[in-house]
Amino acid sequence: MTSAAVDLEVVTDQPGGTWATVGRHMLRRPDVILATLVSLFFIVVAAFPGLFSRTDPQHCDISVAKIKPQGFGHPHPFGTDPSGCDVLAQLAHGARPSLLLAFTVVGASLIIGIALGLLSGFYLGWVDAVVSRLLEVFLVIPLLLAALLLLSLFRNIDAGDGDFATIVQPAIVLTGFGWMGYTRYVRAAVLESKNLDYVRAARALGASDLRLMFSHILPNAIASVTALVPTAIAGVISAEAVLAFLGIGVRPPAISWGIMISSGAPWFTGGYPYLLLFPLGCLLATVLSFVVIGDNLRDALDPKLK
Amino acid sequence: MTETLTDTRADRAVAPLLEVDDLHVEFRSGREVVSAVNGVTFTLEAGRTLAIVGESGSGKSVTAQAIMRLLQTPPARISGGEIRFRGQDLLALPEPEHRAVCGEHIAIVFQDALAALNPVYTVGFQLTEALRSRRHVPRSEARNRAVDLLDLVQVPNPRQRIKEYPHQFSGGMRQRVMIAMALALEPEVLIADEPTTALDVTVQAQIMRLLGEIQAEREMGLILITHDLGVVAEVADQVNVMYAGRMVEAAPVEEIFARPAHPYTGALLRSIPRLDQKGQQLEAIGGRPPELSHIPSGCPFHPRCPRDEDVCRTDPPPQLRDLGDDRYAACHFAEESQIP
Amino acid sequence: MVSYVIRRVLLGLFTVLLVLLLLHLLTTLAIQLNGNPALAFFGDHVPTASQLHAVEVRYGLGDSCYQQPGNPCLGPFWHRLSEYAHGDFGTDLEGRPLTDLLAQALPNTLRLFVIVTITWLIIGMLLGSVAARFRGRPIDHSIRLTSVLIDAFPVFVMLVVYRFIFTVPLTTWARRTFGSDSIPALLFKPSYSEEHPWLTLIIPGLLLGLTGCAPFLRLVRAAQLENYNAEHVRTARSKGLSNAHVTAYHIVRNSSVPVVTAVGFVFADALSGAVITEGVMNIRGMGNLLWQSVQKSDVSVVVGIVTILSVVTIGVMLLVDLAYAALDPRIRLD
Amino acid sequence: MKRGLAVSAALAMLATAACSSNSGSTSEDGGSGDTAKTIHLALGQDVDTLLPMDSSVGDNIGVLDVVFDGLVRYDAKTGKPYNYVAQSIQTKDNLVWTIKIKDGLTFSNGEPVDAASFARSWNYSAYGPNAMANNYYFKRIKGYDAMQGETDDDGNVTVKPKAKSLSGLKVIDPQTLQVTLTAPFAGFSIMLGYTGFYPAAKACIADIKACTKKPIGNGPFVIDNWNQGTELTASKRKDYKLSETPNYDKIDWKEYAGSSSWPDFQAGDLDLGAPPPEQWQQANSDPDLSSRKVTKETADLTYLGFPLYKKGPWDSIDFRKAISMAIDRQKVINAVIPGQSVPATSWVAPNIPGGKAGTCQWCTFNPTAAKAALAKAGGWPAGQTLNIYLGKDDTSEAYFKAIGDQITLNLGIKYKLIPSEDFFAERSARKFDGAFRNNWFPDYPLNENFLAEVYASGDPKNGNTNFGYYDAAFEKAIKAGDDAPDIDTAITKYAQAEQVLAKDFPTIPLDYSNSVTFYSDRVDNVAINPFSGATELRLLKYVG
Repeated sequence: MTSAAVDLEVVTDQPGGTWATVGRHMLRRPDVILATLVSLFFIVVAAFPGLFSRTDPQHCDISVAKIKPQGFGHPHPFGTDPSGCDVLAQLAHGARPSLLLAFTVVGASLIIGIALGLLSGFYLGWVDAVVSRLLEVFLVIPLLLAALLLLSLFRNIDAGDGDFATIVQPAIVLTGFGWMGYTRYVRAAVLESKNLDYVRAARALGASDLRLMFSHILPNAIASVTALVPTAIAGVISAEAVLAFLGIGVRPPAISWGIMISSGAPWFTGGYPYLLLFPLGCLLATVLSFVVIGDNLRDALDPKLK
Repeated sequence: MTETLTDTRADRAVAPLLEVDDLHVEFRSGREVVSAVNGVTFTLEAGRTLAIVGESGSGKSVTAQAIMRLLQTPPARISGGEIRFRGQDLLALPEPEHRAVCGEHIAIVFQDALAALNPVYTVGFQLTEALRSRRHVPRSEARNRAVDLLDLVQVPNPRQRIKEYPHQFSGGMRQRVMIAMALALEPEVLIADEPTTALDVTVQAQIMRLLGEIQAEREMGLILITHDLGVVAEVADQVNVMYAGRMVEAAPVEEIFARPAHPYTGALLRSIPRLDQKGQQLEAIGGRPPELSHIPSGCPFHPRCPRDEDVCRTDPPPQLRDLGDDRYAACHFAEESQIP
Repeated sequence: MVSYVIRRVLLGLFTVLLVLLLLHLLTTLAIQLNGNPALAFFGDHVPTASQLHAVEVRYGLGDSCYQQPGNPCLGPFWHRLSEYAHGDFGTDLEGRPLTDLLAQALPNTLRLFVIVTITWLIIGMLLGSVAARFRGRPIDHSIRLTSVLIDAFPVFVMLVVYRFIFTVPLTTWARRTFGSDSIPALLFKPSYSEEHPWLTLIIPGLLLGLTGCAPFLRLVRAAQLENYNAEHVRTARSKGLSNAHVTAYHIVRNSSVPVVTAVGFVFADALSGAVITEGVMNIRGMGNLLWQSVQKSDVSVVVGIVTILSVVTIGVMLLVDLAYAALDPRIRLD
Repeated sequence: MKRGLAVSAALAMLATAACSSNSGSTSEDGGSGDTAKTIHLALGQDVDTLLPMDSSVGDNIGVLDVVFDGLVRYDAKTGKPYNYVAQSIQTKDNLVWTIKIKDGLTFSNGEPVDAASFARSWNYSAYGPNAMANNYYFKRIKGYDAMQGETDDDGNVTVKPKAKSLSGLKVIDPQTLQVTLTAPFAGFSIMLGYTGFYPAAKACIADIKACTKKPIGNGPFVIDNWNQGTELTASKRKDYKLSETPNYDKIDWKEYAGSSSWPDFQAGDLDLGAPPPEQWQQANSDPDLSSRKVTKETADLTYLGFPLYKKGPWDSIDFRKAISMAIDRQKVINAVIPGQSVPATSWVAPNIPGGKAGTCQWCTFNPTAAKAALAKAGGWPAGQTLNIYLGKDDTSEAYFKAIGDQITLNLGIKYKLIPSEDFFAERSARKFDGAFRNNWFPDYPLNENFLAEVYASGDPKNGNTNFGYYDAAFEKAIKAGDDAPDIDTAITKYAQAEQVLAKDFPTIPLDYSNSVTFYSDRVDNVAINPFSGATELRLLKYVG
């Protein structure tokens, strides 16, 4: 284990510089630049769908159903779906629930994970025992199985139509069963860096537990955890599609990429491939760009694996 | 030309055991090329111990690894020179043939035994691994050989200890296992790359004495790589001092201690406690070893050299000069004897 | 070692108890909120109060606490626990004992998992080692990129596309050329068949395994990279051992340790993948059974299956830890 | 070697559990090998019982049609009932019915098919605590009420049922059964072909649990084995005496849990199949496939209901007219379920005795009239969305999304679909606050079944359960139909009840489903039963 400890010291000995060097290192690679551009593009689409399509995604006229893509300049550039709704409008308005769900879930899981990981790693004793039992209970029921269970059991609770309301149920469930990875990671990092010399030195100088945790142990635990974030976001985005297939993800009338993919998949086999390819393309592009960023972030932070 | 290595006893006496001739090793990272070893030459005879001394970053370990072809070849590249084992240039050998030499004729012992031994295999397995996979020695015979090897390196209760794992051994014991492992195929040359650096002083002495005994008993050639001149005194016959990838001085061990010809060697001697010179103020060498990526012009030692004349800076790096009595030094003022 | 196993088993039982309690509270709350599954029994027809009550009793939901939201209904919980203790896992809404349902569903899901795990190990180890071996070269990037793409690909898309586009032409071609009962013909059969469970599960298992192998592949690559630079590998090379020997004994063997732990985590996620795979490919397995019973709010089956799945998961996690200790002697199971 | 032990143990555990013998009873080798002519069919997975008394919805009716023979069967072309097991069914006053049963018929276990076997089955269904799905069919027979227990509103039993059998049933002699109804009802003989009226063997009632899995029937086929959830096999009875038995020997049903069986049909594993909506266009454009297709309009009505029991725009007739005329039924069908339905313009299916298309004047697409009607009804409060409740099913969700889009497009009313598994529970608990989907699949071919069962309640205060609808004229017309001396006058009286509905316009008929079946080249003479929509398995011919 010694080599890992040595590297941690290498990373932390220029605390200020870590993110700067990471940033410089990342932006020199062409695939990271491309990935950042793509993810920024989709974040903008999610934030301002109006920019990309003026038609209302829920204005569906059955008489114009199943029109093949006509290209830009025509009323339906990306064609229409079987119930006559405009595909481009759905794509633009579908981005927000998918991305919003991903960011909320990962953000919340991160906060819970770090808090529990830090506490259990730092204090050990009964705190660690409780957290470990909690971990085991939640690990036993995997993420998607829990989502399937909870979202189908509580299917009738209607949380209203606001942006956030449509994703609140899947968000709660995915977070509820998504934090365990971060806790394990942070706990391991805390255990590892807890008895390093610089932490013991700080403790010897009379630093309080809180200061120790937040200014000494957390920064270097954060380093390894943040590398997980982009890949986790990618995971939730594709999980949303699976939930939509099971009918327990984002609720119609709201539209999301997952819903488009799950209803488009059969039509792909029925001779209307664009109904699946457009949303799937968006999803894969977003997921790919987040994962590329995640991988490079991890490589930058963990020189051993460069 | 694939020369086979079926050397008979006869020509063993003719060609020197191991010759390194004008060895150059470069490290390429991105567009930048760094020369870690530029022009190292030395020879090793059977039954003699050659110590290579120098601060970290002087290229001594790289030289050792170049001999064993252990350098990771995307960054590192041997850009010149020859390494002859019994007149046979190892660098020219194709991979399988060179591999036959490793372990069989030349073996190496590393500094940190805990990292160098595989944690998930028993000591017995790692000792007999070479025997079983290369010489297809049956399991029981290999186990006995392992017990003998541990006995040779004075590890108590060997029959029990071969079943245990590296993390169950103390630092000193692990180093003995490393040595035993290196001797498994009775090599003629043993390279010890800072074998005792990770150990405390008392254990250091035991290991050095063990190496000396084994080397004498088996008439092996021993290359001892260290940054600590003190360790070298009892065991080494010949000492070469390296600085910034170059051989700066080479002389028999008594001469090095009595009449250091290169200012760097003198500085090294002054920085270690000497029994024969009591009450002498220990001096640390000023400055830091040069970055290999931008070695100072002229004589690389000149920024830290007490003498530091203009010529040291302007002229190309001095070559090794023969000062008689097998003494050589790479310094413009080597002949003027007694450098302060 | 034995004391460790006993302690872990006890902890596992405690966790299963917690899971059971959690499940009971959730399902009870669901029934209280969603209304009584008994009503679905009558379809379009409107039952009288007595008929409804008769069906409720038949469904084991007779207890009035199911009508008051928020009431934890601990009575039925203890009842179910005592039943479990006596080995009676209750029946589904139609009165079929859970043990029969499981006897039919469990083997299929386990067969699926065997194929999935083999797919992970082969693809994960193979591509992971290749990516590590040629680190930084184009093949390394392409492997990592394709693994990310497959990982992002929702599993149902692959299954739906395979089932509706590829199976029919493939199986008709195979039947014409190799005969209707030949291996290839059965391999590409559009859905699971009871007579040839293993053959018809291979492709679904492969596809499910494919989507799960990306994290696996990354882990193998990282573990092997760590070992490529390890000093003990340099020592092994210095002993003149062949490349193959060094790779097998000193690189793959050491990097298998984290890979085994990965099996524990990814196994739990494969359960959810199974729900979809079994649904699309019409495989009568645990995932499919669970999905059906959740739709019908068939509480005793839901609780029964999730409990058994958690016991299996805990078992696998314990086995993974034991394997971990066996593979790495430094780990001491106190 | 301790080290290897744990690792191999891990894999071994997985392997052994996986290859444990498939302990479910292995069905005989149905498909390959033997020379028996076998038909391969698909079965929906909501089949959970094969007990006729408990089968009211889903595919088990199709299975039981070849395992049991009813007193009466329905003609494949016209849907008219004809006596089959019954020798004769006579009545003078529509109150007391005398049923004579053909002699010498037996169950598959040899027991005689006699009056007692019918009485035994009907009594078992009618007995409340048995909680049989077809229990309510016997409420017209005298003594039914005495067999139901009473329960107070929060569901615990206050009164235990007094009787164990229907007092109105009398076995005159082994082959004659006399039935006395609570009130005269001309259509009683028509009902006797329905699954709930099949006979039951003594052995079946003795061990009901086993009978649910392996029914003892008097039809041409016997159930061999049911590996529930996977496969159901049946083979022909050698000693079957009656005429209607097909030319093949075995039937092999494969169960599908929601996933479509269409690829299996295309691959040749099934003999009958229907494509999902997405594959519809391709299936019809394929020359070979479309040549092996049979379609027939059935009596399966889908209609939109309103919570008349709640205050709101629903109880204004003009609002309901506006909604109805705003929907272009044909266009919705062509887009979502092409060729699988026809627009409905009546409350009773046209191919059912007493049914006539066009009884509803406001069921044709007329956007301008719709807007006018909406205005007359006081318009729709701005900004409020119209909730549409339905069950959880992809096709019906797509269908009602199209309906909702039509309402928004033509009336500007925003809508929201609320699909839920517990649709039936919420509907009978009157929890809806908006329009909701309804479906009626007739139990027997008579217009009365579309009317009385769905709209009659005899409860002027809060009307029938699902809609809260009550009209004295409607109840009177239904009563007149029941009392009519013969079936034809009964039908005209019931039709007058439908006219009352047309005037009140409580619900909006949407479509009657077409049953579409593709068949493989191994079978021929595929006929579809007009009112059940299922393929007539007894007429199916195996051509190998």
